[in-house]
Amino acid sequence: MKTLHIIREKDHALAISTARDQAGPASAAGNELAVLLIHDAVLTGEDRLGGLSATVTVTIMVLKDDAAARAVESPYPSIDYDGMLKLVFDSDKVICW
Amino acid sequence: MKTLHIIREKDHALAISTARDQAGPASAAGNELAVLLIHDAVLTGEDRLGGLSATVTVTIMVLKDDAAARAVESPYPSIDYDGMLKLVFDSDKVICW
Amino acid sequence: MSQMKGKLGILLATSPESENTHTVVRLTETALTAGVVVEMFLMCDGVYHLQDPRLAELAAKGAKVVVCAHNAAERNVERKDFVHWGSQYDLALLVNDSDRFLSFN
Amino acid sequence: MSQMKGKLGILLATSPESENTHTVVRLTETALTAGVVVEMFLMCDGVYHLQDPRLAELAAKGAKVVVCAHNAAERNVERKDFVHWGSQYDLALLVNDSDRFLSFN
Amino acid sequence: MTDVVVIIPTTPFNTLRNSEGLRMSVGLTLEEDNKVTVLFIEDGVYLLRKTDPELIGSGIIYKHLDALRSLGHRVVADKESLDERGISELGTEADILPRGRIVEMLTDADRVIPWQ
Amino acid sequence: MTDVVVIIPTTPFNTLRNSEGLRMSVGLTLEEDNKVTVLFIEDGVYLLRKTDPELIGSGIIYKHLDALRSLGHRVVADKESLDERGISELGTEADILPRGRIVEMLTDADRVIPWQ
Repeated sequence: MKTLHIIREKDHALAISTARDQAGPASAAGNELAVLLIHDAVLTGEDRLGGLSATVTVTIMVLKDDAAARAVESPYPSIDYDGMLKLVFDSDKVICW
Repeated sequence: MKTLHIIREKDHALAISTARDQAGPASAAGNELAVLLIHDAVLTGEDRLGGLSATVTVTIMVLKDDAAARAVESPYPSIDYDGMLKLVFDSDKVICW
Repeated sequence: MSQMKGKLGILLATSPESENTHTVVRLTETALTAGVVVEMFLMCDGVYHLQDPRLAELAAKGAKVVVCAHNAAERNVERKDFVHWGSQYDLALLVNDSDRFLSFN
Repeated sequence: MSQMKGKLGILLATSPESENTHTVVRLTETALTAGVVVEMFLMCDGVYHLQDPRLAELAAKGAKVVVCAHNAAERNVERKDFVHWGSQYDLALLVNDSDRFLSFN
Repeated sequence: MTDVVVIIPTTPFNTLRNSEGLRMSVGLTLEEDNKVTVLFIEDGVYLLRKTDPELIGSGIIYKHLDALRSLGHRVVADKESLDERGISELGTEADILPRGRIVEMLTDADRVIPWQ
Repeated sequence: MTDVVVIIPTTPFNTLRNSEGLRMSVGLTLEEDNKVTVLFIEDGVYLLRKTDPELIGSGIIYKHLDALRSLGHRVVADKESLDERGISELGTEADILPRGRIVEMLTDADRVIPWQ
């Protein structure tokens, strides 16, 4: 099962901690996790997202325009709206924080 | 000179740190500082406001209805809208955060 | 982009001042182009989008736009032709029958 | 309350969804009763107060209500009789000539 | 059955939105196939105290929660959030769950609507 | 002379409000007796990078700042906020001041408008 977290605010503590907990050792093997940073969430520091790697596969991405508008050269791969739509439908569950 | 800080949000870091800095040893003797907590700021913890006492006189108050609506029994004295209006005009400067 | 199937549900509960509007507009346009059915529900300050030309354009392109009539009425926002004058029941159905559901609030 | 003198300036830049509205209404009523002159400036989502009966009541009680016409126009908010259809110049004057100025945004 | 969780994470009354989010939650039960849970977490737990929103012209809270429960839906509070804020007495009923169970609930839900 | 400080403390573009706050700041200069300072602090300093709001349909930033400066008013950034965020290169001009000076500025101002 693949869960997508779309995060809109910088350093969104509850969203990040939820994703981190879901990525933790208690989660079922084979689960996949994706995080898409949009809006001011593209400014979220790498240190905040650091815990997001564990027993499940985690992919972190940013929405291209939203990062570029903020002069953010993100360490994460960027996708456009086509990619965002595809990601939403490729995931089994989506939470838009 | 008396400065009034009206704070609307819980744990408003910038408002509290500004008031704390103004209350610090660098401030001119005789200065007075008042803090009025309204809206969800009535939930601000005492520990957060703890640093607000130094070389100047600091008075912390809450707006009565706003605290009561939230079931907050504040350690600070409460005032009503008459008191708030009077406080605003008794202060030389007001910042409504 | 290749054609996709399914229905995307969107909740928009913020005023046009929010960046949510831009994202919802762009994502909806992308979805409609790809063949995805889009239905969005406006509530709270989101009902002010009845006065925003961008939402009228999305409706013209094929998105179904439903508004919480209660929230619109209490804000004295006028009814517009491009929206369905609905209720929270419509949101309850949308949450249930959409394939993916995104909340912007 | 004993009579007071002076002019209170208020900036209201949030929609009626905010608790700011309640506070501004109560404080303005209190000020008017005490003999204080109140002038408020509505901008950003604050212009949606033109559709809110509480602001019309404050104006009826003697508060001067000025709106940023630019923000109202871009939100397609209709002009109302109880407000002065103004500009940021009015805010510049109010910030300068009020005795106390409170921002609610 | 569609399992819907509405998350209420913000302070009580700076806007009317928390009341609106609860009105929405009640509305979500109108589709009988929806099973609704309202989750109070972080500063959202302050809403579970014996509040009196009428005092400040704000929207109702308790009636919505009563309606949800009486319709067989669920009101949940995060224990960690309550403890951190020293809240031991609630003005309304809620199932108090540890964070681990909350995360499971969010993982299992078909729809999650974070409100703010 | 009325000394007015407008504080911009929030992240750049989640709403159109930062652009509006700067439009307001320029507007405040229309009364010649007002001396206007715009203070970027906390997450507000992100706005001083080489942003491109048009990409996301957001409001202009730089033009307002250029107007303020050309009219003889002031754009200030809090050094502590810049340092904490690792921002060393600005896309526009600003006087970078230590926090102590910022606090003095706020204490001395006749009017402070915290924007958000």
